[in-house]
Amino acid sequence: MSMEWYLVLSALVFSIGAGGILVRRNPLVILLCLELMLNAGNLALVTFARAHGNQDGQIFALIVMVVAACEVAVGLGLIVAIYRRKLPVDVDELRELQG
Amino acid sequence: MSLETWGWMILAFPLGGTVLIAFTSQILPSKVHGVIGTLAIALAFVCAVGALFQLQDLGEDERQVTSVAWDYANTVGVNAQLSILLDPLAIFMALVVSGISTLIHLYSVSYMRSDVGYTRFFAYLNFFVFSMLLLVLAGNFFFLIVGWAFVGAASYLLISFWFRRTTATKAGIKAFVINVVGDVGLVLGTYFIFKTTGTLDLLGAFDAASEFSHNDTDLVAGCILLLVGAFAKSAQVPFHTWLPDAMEGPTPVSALIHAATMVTAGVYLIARMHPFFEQAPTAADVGSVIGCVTLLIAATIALVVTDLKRVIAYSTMSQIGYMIMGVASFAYVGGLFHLMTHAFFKALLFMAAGSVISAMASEQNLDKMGGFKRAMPFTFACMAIGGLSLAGVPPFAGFFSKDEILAQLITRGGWFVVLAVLGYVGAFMTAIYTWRMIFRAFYGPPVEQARELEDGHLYHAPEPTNPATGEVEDIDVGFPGPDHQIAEREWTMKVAMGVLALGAIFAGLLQVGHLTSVIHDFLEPTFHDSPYYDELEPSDGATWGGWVAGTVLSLGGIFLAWQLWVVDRERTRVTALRARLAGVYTLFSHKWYFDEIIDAVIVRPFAMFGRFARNVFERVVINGILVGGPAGAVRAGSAAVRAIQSGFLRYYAALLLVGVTGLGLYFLISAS
Amino acid sequence: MTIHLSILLFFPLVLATLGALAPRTLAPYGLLVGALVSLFYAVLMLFDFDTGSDRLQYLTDDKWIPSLGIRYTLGVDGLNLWLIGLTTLLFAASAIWICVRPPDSRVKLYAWWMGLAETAVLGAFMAQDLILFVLFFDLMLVPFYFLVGQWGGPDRVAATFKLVVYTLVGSLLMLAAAVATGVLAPGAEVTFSIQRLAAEQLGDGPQRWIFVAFALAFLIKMPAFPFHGWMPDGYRNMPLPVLAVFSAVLSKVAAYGFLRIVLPIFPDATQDFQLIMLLLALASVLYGSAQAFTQTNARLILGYSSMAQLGFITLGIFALDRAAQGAQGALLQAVNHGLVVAPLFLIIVLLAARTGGSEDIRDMGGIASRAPVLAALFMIVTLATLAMPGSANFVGEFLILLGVFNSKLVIALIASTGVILASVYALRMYIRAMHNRAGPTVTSAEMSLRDAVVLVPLVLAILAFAVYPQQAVKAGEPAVKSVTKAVTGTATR
Amino acid sequence: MAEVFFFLAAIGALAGALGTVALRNPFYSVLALVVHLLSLAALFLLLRAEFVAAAQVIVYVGAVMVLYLFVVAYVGGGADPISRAGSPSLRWASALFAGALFVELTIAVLGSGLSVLSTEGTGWFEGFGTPEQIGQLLLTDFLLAFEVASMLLLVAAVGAVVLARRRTGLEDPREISVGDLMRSGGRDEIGGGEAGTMIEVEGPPGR
Repeated sequence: MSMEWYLVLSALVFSIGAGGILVRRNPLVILLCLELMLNAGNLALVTFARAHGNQDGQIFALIVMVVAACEVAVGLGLIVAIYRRKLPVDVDELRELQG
Repeated sequence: MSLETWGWMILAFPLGGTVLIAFTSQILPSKVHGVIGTLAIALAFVCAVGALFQLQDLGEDERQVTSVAWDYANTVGVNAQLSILLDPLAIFMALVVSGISTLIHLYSVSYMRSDVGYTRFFAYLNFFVFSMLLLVLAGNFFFLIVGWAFVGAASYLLISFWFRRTTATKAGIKAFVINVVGDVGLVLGTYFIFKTTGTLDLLGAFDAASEFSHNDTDLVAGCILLLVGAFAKSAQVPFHTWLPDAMEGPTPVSALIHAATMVTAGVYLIARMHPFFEQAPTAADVGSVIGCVTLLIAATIALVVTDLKRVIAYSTMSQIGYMIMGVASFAYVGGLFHLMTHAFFKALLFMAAGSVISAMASEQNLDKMGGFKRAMPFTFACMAIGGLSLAGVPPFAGFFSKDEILAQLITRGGWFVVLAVLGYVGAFMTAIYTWRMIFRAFYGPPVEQARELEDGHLYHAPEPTNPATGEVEDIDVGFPGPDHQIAEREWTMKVAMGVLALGAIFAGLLQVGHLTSVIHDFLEPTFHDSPYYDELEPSDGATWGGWVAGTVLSLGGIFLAWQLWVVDRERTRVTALRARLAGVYTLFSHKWYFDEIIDAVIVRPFAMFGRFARNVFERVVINGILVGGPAGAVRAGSAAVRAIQSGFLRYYAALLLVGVTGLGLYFLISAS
Repeated sequence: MTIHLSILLFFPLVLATLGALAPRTLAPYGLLVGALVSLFYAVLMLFDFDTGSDRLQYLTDDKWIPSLGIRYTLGVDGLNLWLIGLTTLLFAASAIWICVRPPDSRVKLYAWWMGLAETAVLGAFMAQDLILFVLFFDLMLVPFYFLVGQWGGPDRVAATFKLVVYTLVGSLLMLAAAVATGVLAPGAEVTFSIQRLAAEQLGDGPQRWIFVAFALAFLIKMPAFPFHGWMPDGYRNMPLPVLAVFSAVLSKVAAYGFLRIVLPIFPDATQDFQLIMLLLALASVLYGSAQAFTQTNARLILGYSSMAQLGFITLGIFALDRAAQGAQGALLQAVNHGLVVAPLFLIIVLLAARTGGSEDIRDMGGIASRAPVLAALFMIVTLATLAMPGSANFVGEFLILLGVFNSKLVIALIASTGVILASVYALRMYIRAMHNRAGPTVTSAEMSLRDAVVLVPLVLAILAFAVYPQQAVKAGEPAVKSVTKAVTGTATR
Repeated sequence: MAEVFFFLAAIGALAGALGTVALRNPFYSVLALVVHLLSLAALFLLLRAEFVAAAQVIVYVGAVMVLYLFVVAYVGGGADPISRAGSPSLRWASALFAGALFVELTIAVLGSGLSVLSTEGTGWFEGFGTPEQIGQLLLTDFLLAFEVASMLLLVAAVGAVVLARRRTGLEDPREISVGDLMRSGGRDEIGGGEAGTMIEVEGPPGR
């Protein structure tokens, strides 16, 4: 398979993730959509690594995974904290930053 | 000791006295401070005498010595150095100032005794003497200005010495501000002169005076500005309005500052700056005319004023008018001689007036006085001597000095003769108002206060009040003390008045027509470069004619006053006169409306401008447009930005996506 | 000994930080030690300084952001020597004041902000790199923003808002102008060194608009008419020890900025705009005096009087007379004004304490009766404020007016009325506060020892300066001459 | 052969992605994501990234997703309508922009003109993407990144613990909220009625 296919797939997944963030209100699902976008990035990185025959891209992908894991840990921690304070688990209700 | 050392010590003692009194004010008992103050000034007088002897030892050409202590602000072409100039004129003034001051300090030791601010009074008084001596000894324009302003400040402090009296503080600020106007005039005048001479050193500048052409525009402007300074300090029209108000100060202050010393600084200034004025006769003529106008206006007001101290104050103005007219017409000997004799008899008159006022329990209105002749014989004698001297009765001091001025004017010829004639008119009025005052206070039926004094005790008012407004006061700090009724009982007061009385009688003998010329010879080195100095020696005719005229006028004036206020007990003639000349009387008794005019022309418009600026301009332009504009813009901007901050997370994400898409589009387009 | 300017610069901040880490009661003493050591160091410098030279001394010059040509350059010459001394002195006085009268809340933070403020002001005075100057100039705003916002009076929100908006507008203009100056300079590589920029001048066109940007920033900071809109609110709401240094020192940074940056780097524009600047300064003098004459809030009287005094300083700077008398006077007057206005603000605290908290002169009166020492100190400071001959302020004013007199006669004559007005408003305030009948809520009491610890040294400094200003004018003369010469382009006497 | 695997995996990945976004129940969304991640792991294998694929399976599917499942179970996320309350225009706009983004990215990739893209990649050497190779790189060239990443993990772990731990001594659970003060009323019913099973035991004091 030529590399273009992988990249188009990656773009498609990225767009789906981005669209998902916009339409979902549950913070959990938003986090999932973020995962989608990160993974799309990962796919592109690994693809380029393969295309250039250089493993640096793979390392990059691994680091992205680590960051994603951190993000998940903190994000889920926040969700739990929100839940414990009996606040609604809904991003549209959490609008304290309103100016 | 050398001349310079004596010179610096003249300054050092009063300054040291001030500092010593200030720093021991909480430690030593207050009585000691009177002694310290008096001693400090007495020592300054001794030093002035020492300097006099040293100066006379020098050759006649060398009697102008400048001594520099340190560079004060010697930079960018401005050589402001702390220096003193010791020459006959400076020593002459230093002798008069320190001598009279010593006596007035002595008088104050008793007069102010019961005042809570006794210590403060002597600190101020010493500071004043220091300032005045700095003024007359300064060898540099810069320090001349410093001394000039210091005396103004000291005068302010002493006028509002009873600082809880609103009348006193108002008079104080008025005096100070008008004096600052004079300071500014002096500074600007200095600029004009400095522009050409390039040095602030007095002797250096005098040498460079010849660089000016005759009636050079710069020089005339500079000299007129100097005159503004002199007028403000010497209470000449139209800068005179502060002097009558300054009578709010304690009487010794009026005697010292507002009669004998500070107000004569203008005369000193013109005499000191004679090389410039002789080069700019136009400016000098302005001075002569203003002096003449002042002497007439002040005399007319003095004719109708009923406040004892103000009569003397207007008389001071009038007499200084003579001096200014004299020195500005280059009659230096006459002007300075009159300055000296005036210091004696005017200080004496004030002291005597102070004695009367204390007997009256601070009441100053002539209408309420009368018959003090028997109650206070010593005071009456002093007042009479002062009055005779002031009126110009021979052989008292004032007679010779006034005549010297007028005779020199006549000798100068031209329109100066007119000035001299007006001067004689003024002399006639002087005799009338002086003796009107004396007759009203000392003759006639004794008032209650006088009777009590005759019985041997002092009159006390039921409660202390402000004599000007009648407000009730207490006797704490900021108001006069409880026993302000010394009358003439203390020996210190008698000594002070006695010495001055001797001066008022005999000082005239120093310079009598062609018989003696002590003053003339002594001052010669200062005026060695003046062509007028010897030229204006009065001719025989002017001298003798003047003597006759002076005698007749003064005796006539006294006789008239006698007729009006003593012989005519019911004062019907005075009342009739007042009714017939109602317009003139109103003009005089309102002091020619100077206060009202200045208020309407300067003070009110400025205050209105200030209020307009505060209430309208500040609110509309500054706060409305200049603050409101940017602030409004920021507010509107922030409102717009805030509207975007909806708090919807997904909304932000959408914006982000829009941005990313837009950026991508941009790059795609720009790449293709 | 060698004097390191970086030590002088950062010592107050470091010590204030240490103080902030210490227990609450010790916090102000950290600031105090920092300020006193800086003062001591600055005094050493005053003595060590070579007054004959117009070159920078104690130069510290290091790479900072080499790719942008920005250097960390500090230096002292006649222009800033005495201003640095003034800054350290007043901050030391303010630090003592904070020690003896600590604020009610958050002492540590308060002291720390003051330490930062001192470092920022010193930095602005010492910086010899344009960007470094701009940085410190803007940094000055930060501590005062918090000091007003947290410890200020009732209207502090509006006050900080105006203060920040106004000064930021000026600062941003200045930043843009500074960058433009460095980039547009004709030299081969980009440099922001003030010395080098003065040597390689811009063309006439850019000079003009850059001049306007700088001048606007400085005029706002001063403040000068009509850019003083932030001043009344700011002055009314600032805590007084803060206001003392703010009014005394920060406005001088602006005046100093004209001398250090505008005159040498933009000489052509300076000449073009001379008349406008003089007229603005004249308007400041007259308008400030008129306002000071009618206000009744003591702070505002001082605020507007400062405006008038700053007007005089600006007059001197732009007199541009050949002998540099105006600029010399302006420099001296900058130090003098700082020296007198700071004690006046502290005196207001004492007055307010005696009137039951009011700072309105209508509520005062008769305070002198039981407080002779306070009255005497106040009197001395008042007389110095109105530039009484014999005070160093008069020397400054004398030189300023002489300079203007020699270049623009009419303006000097009009400006001299400002001297008269000064005597009116200064004495009015003194009399209404100390003299006359006592107000209903007034209790007259002598100054306490802890107040004297602050006030007496300041008054002694005023007196010492009055007796011997020669030292200051001597140090400033070479630098001032070379600055003025850059504009007038003619040899000085 | 590789084509077949690619399409299988690609379809899996797309289906997983769409499922994640479209399924209403978060629980199913998580499961869909698991499918997606596994498919990606297969793609990684096709791209000769053995170690990354393994990490994907173990770390993502094995650990992260389990964490998600726990949280979903804990929070009890009921069926969550897709933008029910939100405006439909936002949904359409988001779809539009997502599509636009896809188009742009595709154009960018295809139009980039990189010749390598149309090939199956450059030649690869023996051991490309093996744990050995990756490990060597991580401990030599990318040591700093490796350490920083581990540090980041530690911080995140601590942060998560702090965030999620029970707070005691906090009188008002909503004290952190400034917005509450500005919004008056309507606060009580939120989260008041329904509650997870576990929190009831340790509910904040005063509730």
